[in-house]
Amino acid sequence: MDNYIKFNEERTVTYKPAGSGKIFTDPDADKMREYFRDQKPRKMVDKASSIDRVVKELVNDGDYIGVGGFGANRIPTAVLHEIVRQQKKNLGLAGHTATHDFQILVGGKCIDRCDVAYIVGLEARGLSKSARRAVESGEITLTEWTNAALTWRYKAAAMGVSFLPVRCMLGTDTEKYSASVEMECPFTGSKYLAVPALYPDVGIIHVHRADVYGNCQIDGIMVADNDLARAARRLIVTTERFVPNEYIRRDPAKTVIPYYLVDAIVEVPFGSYPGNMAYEYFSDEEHLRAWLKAEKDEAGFSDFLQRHIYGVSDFNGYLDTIGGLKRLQELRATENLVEK
Amino acid sequence: MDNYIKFNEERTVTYKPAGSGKIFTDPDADKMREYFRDQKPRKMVDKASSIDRVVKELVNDGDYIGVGGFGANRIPTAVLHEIVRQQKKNLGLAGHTATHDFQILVGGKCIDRCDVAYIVGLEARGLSKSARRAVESGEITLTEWTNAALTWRYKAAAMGVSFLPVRCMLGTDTEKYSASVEMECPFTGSKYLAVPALYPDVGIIHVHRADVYGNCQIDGIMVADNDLARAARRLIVTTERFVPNEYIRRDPAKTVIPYYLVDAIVEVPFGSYPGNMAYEYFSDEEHLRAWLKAEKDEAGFSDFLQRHIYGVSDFNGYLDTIGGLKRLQELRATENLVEK
Amino acid sequence: MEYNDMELMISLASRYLEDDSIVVVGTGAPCAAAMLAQKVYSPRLMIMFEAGGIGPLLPSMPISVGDSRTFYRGLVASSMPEVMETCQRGLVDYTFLGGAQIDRYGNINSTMVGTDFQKPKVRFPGSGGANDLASFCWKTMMITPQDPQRFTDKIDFITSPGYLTGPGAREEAGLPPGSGPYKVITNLCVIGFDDETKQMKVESTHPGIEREKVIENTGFELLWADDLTISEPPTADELKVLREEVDPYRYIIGRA
Amino acid sequence: MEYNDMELMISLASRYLEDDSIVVVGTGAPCAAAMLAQKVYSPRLMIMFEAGGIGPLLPSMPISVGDSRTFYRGLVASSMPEVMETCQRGLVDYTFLGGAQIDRYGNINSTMVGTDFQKPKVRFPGSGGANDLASFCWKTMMITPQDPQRFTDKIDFITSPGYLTGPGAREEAGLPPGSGPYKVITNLCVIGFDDETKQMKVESTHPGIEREKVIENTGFELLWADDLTISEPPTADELKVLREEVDPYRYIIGRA
Repeated sequence: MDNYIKFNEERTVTYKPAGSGKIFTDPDADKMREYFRDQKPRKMVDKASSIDRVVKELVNDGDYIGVGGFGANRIPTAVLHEIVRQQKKNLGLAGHTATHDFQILVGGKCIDRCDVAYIVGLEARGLSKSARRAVESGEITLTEWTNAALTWRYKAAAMGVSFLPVRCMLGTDTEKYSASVEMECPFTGSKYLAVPALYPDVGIIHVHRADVYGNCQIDGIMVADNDLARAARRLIVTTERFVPNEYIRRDPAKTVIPYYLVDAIVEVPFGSYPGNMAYEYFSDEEHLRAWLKAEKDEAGFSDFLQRHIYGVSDFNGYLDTIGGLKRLQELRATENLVEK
Repeated sequence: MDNYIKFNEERTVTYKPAGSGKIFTDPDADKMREYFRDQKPRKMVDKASSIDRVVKELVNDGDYIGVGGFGANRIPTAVLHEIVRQQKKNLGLAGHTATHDFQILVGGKCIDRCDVAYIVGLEARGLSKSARRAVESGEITLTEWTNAALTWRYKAAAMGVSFLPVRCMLGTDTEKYSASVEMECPFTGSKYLAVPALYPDVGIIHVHRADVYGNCQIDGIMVADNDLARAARRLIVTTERFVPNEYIRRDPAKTVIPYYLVDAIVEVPFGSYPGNMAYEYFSDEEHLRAWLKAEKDEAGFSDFLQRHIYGVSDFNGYLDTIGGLKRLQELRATENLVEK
Repeated sequence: MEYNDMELMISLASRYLEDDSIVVVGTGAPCAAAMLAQKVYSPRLMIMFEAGGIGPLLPSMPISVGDSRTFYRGLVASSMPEVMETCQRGLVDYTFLGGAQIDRYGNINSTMVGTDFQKPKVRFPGSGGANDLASFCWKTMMITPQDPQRFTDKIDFITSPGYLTGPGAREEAGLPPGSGPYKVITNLCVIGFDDETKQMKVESTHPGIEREKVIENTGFELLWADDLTISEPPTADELKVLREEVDPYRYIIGRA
Repeated sequence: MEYNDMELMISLASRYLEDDSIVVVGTGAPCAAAMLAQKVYSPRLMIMFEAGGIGPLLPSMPISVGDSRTFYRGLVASSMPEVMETCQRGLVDYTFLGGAQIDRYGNINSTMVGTDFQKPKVRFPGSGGANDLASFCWKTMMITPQDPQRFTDKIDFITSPGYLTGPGAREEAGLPPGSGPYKVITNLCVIGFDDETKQMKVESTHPGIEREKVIENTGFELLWADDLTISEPPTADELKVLREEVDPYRYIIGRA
C-alpha cells in the first residue's frame, strides 16, 4: 500500500516574507478567540437599531472596515453614507472589489489605508476621478492583494486560523507589494503563499431579510459575506426588511448569518441603492454616471456630495434626491425584466 | 500605524511529522488539477444511470471511498449495498462519522484501510459487533483523525490546496496515530497541525433532488458534502427524485453540487433508508436494531446479509424485505411528526 | 423526592449552562441537560450539533447528532465545517464529552483499550468530533458513571485533550489558551479542576455519598475542595420538566 | 460584409472557446465573446463570473461581474470563494484578462503606471480577480487594442502572471504547471505563445493589416509563426448573432 507522504522526517524549511506591504489588522487567532468569547453578543435579543446610532456606537475613527456585497451590488449604502456624514476618519478598508463603496468612503475622505484587490474603478462603468486623485496623491497607504487572496483572508479568520495557503499572486509584483509569506506544503513540498487572517474591526453587510435578532437571509450570490460576517469583530447588518423569527425557522438552510454574529441590525428598504439588489432592484446606472461625472472637478463634486449626502439627514432623504419611489419602481422593473 | 507581522525576515522553521499513520490518498494538488482538467465530465449531458452500472463502472477494487451524509442520515444506501453485492474488495474509506455506512461495507468485507474519525459505533444506538470484530482483528489498516480534521481534509481538496492548518488533535494520541505534521504560522508563530488534502477516488452522495445533468439540491444540513463533492475524483450521486433543469434554475442559490462535478446520477426513492432523510422519512430504528442484533453471531449475520442484500437483486428488493411502502410511509409520518 | 442517578447528573449539569451562551452537545444525557437548562434556567441557551444543526426547537431527543431533529425549526441548518469552525473561532462556551477512560487531568479515551493500536483489545468509535470540541470549546464537561477502571491514570489512549500533562501543557501543545475541562459530573460527586495543578478536585459529593466511596471508585488520587459541599439534589421543578417534557419516554433517565 | 474592430476581435475570440468547457469572464468584450460562442459554436460552454454566478441564461450583458444578470436563471448562485476555488482546483479552462500594459511573455499590468508604488503616476484598479484567474485557469486570453505603449517590455507592474521571465518560470514561482497565456486577440492580429520560448508569436494578421503595421504597434520584438495566415473575418452568422442577440444595444461593439 502506498504511503503518499513525500517527507516523513523532521526537516527545516524557509519562511520567506514575499511582500513589502503592511498587515493592517492583527491575524492572531487566539486574541480573536478571546475577543469573540468576551465581546460577541450571544444574547438572542432584539438588536434593531438606527443607522445614525450604529455608526455612532460601532464605528470609531481609525477602525478597519470590511464591506459586504460586490462594489455596486448588495452594498450597505446607508451605513457608508452615514460614515461620511459623521465624518469618520482614518479608516482602513478591505478593497475586495470596492467600487461604489470605495468611491463613497474616499469621497468623504474617510480612508487612510487599504488592502487592495480592486479599487478606483467601477468595472465597465469607468474609473472614479476622485478615488484616483486620492490614491495617486499617496494619502492612502496600500497593500496589494487579489480578490481571491482577500476572500481567503476572510475565510482564514472565519475558520479560526491565522493563515491559509494559497496559489495566487506567486511570481508577480502583486506578490511583492502584498504582505504574504512564501512557504511550502509539509506533504508535497509544493510552493505556497501564506496569507494572514483578516479580522476587520467592523463588518457592514446588507441582506435581503432578517429577524430582529440578526438571523439573516441573502438571495442569490453570497460573494464573500458569509466569511466576512464570521471574521468581523463587530458586525452591522442592514436589511431590506424584517421578518418574524418564525419565517427564519421555516427554512433554516437559508440562514447565512446567525444572530450571534450580529451586533446591530437596521431595516433599510432599498438599502443597496444605487447598487443592484438581486431580485429587488437593478443598479441606477444614471445616478452612478452622475457620480463619475461630478468627480471630474473637485468643486462640482463637493456640491454633489452636499446635495446627496451631507445635505440630507438620512438615507430616505437621499432617496428623495434621486427621484424617490418612482425612480426605485423603475429600477425594480428593470431588475425583474418588466417591459416598460 | 501598526504592522502586525511578528516575523518580517526570512527564517527557518521545523516541519515535524506528528503521527505514525499512513496517508492513503495522494494530496498533490497539481496532479489532481490535471485529473480534473482531463477527466471531469464537463459536458452538460444526461448522466442518469443505474445503481448496477455505476458501481460496475465507477467503483474499482482498491478504490478509496468517501461517503456523504452522516452515518445513518442522508446516506447513499443503494450504492453501498451494491458495492457489497458486487463484492468489491480492498476499498479504503474516509471514516467521517461512518456508522451504518461503515457497518454495511464492513459486513461485505469490502474495506482494508480507513481514515478514522468515528467508526464501529452507531451513536446512541450502540456498537456494531461485526465492525468491531473486523477492526479488532487488525485486518483494516487505520489512520486516526477527527471529524473536523477529515472535514478540513476534504475542504483542502475542494479549495485546490494540498494542506490546511488546523488546531485540533494537538497534544493527544489521536495526533500520534494521525498523519499530520506540526508546523507554525508564518505570521504569528503559533503552532498548527497541517492536514493533507483528501481526494477520494470515489465520492458517493445521496441528495433530495437533482436534474439529469447532476445539478443537485440538498435540504437541511450539508454535513461535509459540498466539500466531498468537490474533492472526489469520481462522483456518484443518488437522488430521491429527478426534477427538470428548469426547477434547478428557479433557485440557483440552492444548488450545492453543480453538474460538472458529477459522473453519474441515479434516481433512488427512499435511497437513504434505513437512514434518516430530512423532511422525507425518519430512520428505521427497528431495522437498525435488527442489524445490531444480527451481528451478535457470525452465522446469523450471514443469514441477515443474505436476506437483505445478497439475496435481493436491487434496492427496491431490499425495501420489500423490510415492509415496503407501508413501512416507509410510517417513517414518513414519524419524520413529519404526524401523529398516528 | 425520589430520583435516580441519571436524573441527578442531568439536573446538576443543567445548572452549569449559563443563559446566553452556546453549547455543542451530542445525543443522550448532555442533550437532556441542555434541554433541561433551556426550560428551567437558561431560556436563551443556544444548542448546536456538530453535523450542522443550530438552534433547533427540539421536538424530541435526537437519535443522532446529524438527524433531522437537530435542525427542526432551527435557526440554521449548516454543515460540519461551519460548526467546527465556529468552535475553532472561539464562539462556543460549553461542550460535553463521554469516554471509556478519563485521567486526573481530564484527558479522555474513546478510541481503544489495549497496547497495539492496529490490533486493539477493544476498539471504540474514536474521536468523532470529541477531540475537536475538547480542543476548541472553552469549557468541557463530562457526565459519567464513576468507577476505578474508568477514572484511571493508566489511560490507554488520549483521544481528546484535557489538561494533558498539567499546567501549561495545552498551551505548549498549541491548543487555544483558556480552554479545557470544566466539570465532571458523576453518579457520586461533582468534580472541578484545580487552578494550579489542573488536576481533578472534588467540589461536592452527592447526598448520601461518603468521601470514602468516591475515593474507592477513583483509580488515582483526587484533590478535595476546601469548601467541599453536598450537591444540591434535583429540585421538584427540574424533575418535573425532565420527566414530562425533556424525556417523557425515559430514553435517557430510564437507563440509570 | 462590413464589420468593425470590436466585432472582429469578439468573433475571433469566440472561436477559441471549445464546447463542453468552462470559461470565467468579466464584463464587456470577453462576455460578448463567450455569449457569441454559446450561440454559434459551443452551446454547452459554461460561463462563470468571479463573484459567484455560474451558468446563467444571460438575458443581457452584465454591467458588473457581480450583478444579478450573472446568475439569472443560473445553475448555481454561489460565492467568490466557490468560483476561485473551482479555478484553483483546476476545473476552469479559459479566462479573459484586460490591462494597460502587456509584455512579450503575456504578463499584464492593471495596477499602476509609474515607479513609486505608494504614489503612482496613474493608478488603475489593481488585480481584482485577474491575478487569480491568470494563475489558476488553464488558458488565459486577452482581447485588446494594440499599440506600442500597451505592448511593451517596460511593464511598470506585473499584476497578473503570464509566463513571467520565460520557460519554467511559472512552475518555479509555484504556479500550477500547464497553465498560462493562450491567445492575445488585437485589432491587428491574433497572437499565440511560442512553445519553446514562451514569447508572443503572431499566428495570423487581420485582413488588410500588413506585417509592418503590427511591428510598428508593438514595443518589443514579436515572433512570427511559420505558417502565418490571414485571420478569417467574421462570418455573416457571427455578425448577425452578435448584433441582434448578444449586443443589440451596441454597448460593446459600438465602442470600436
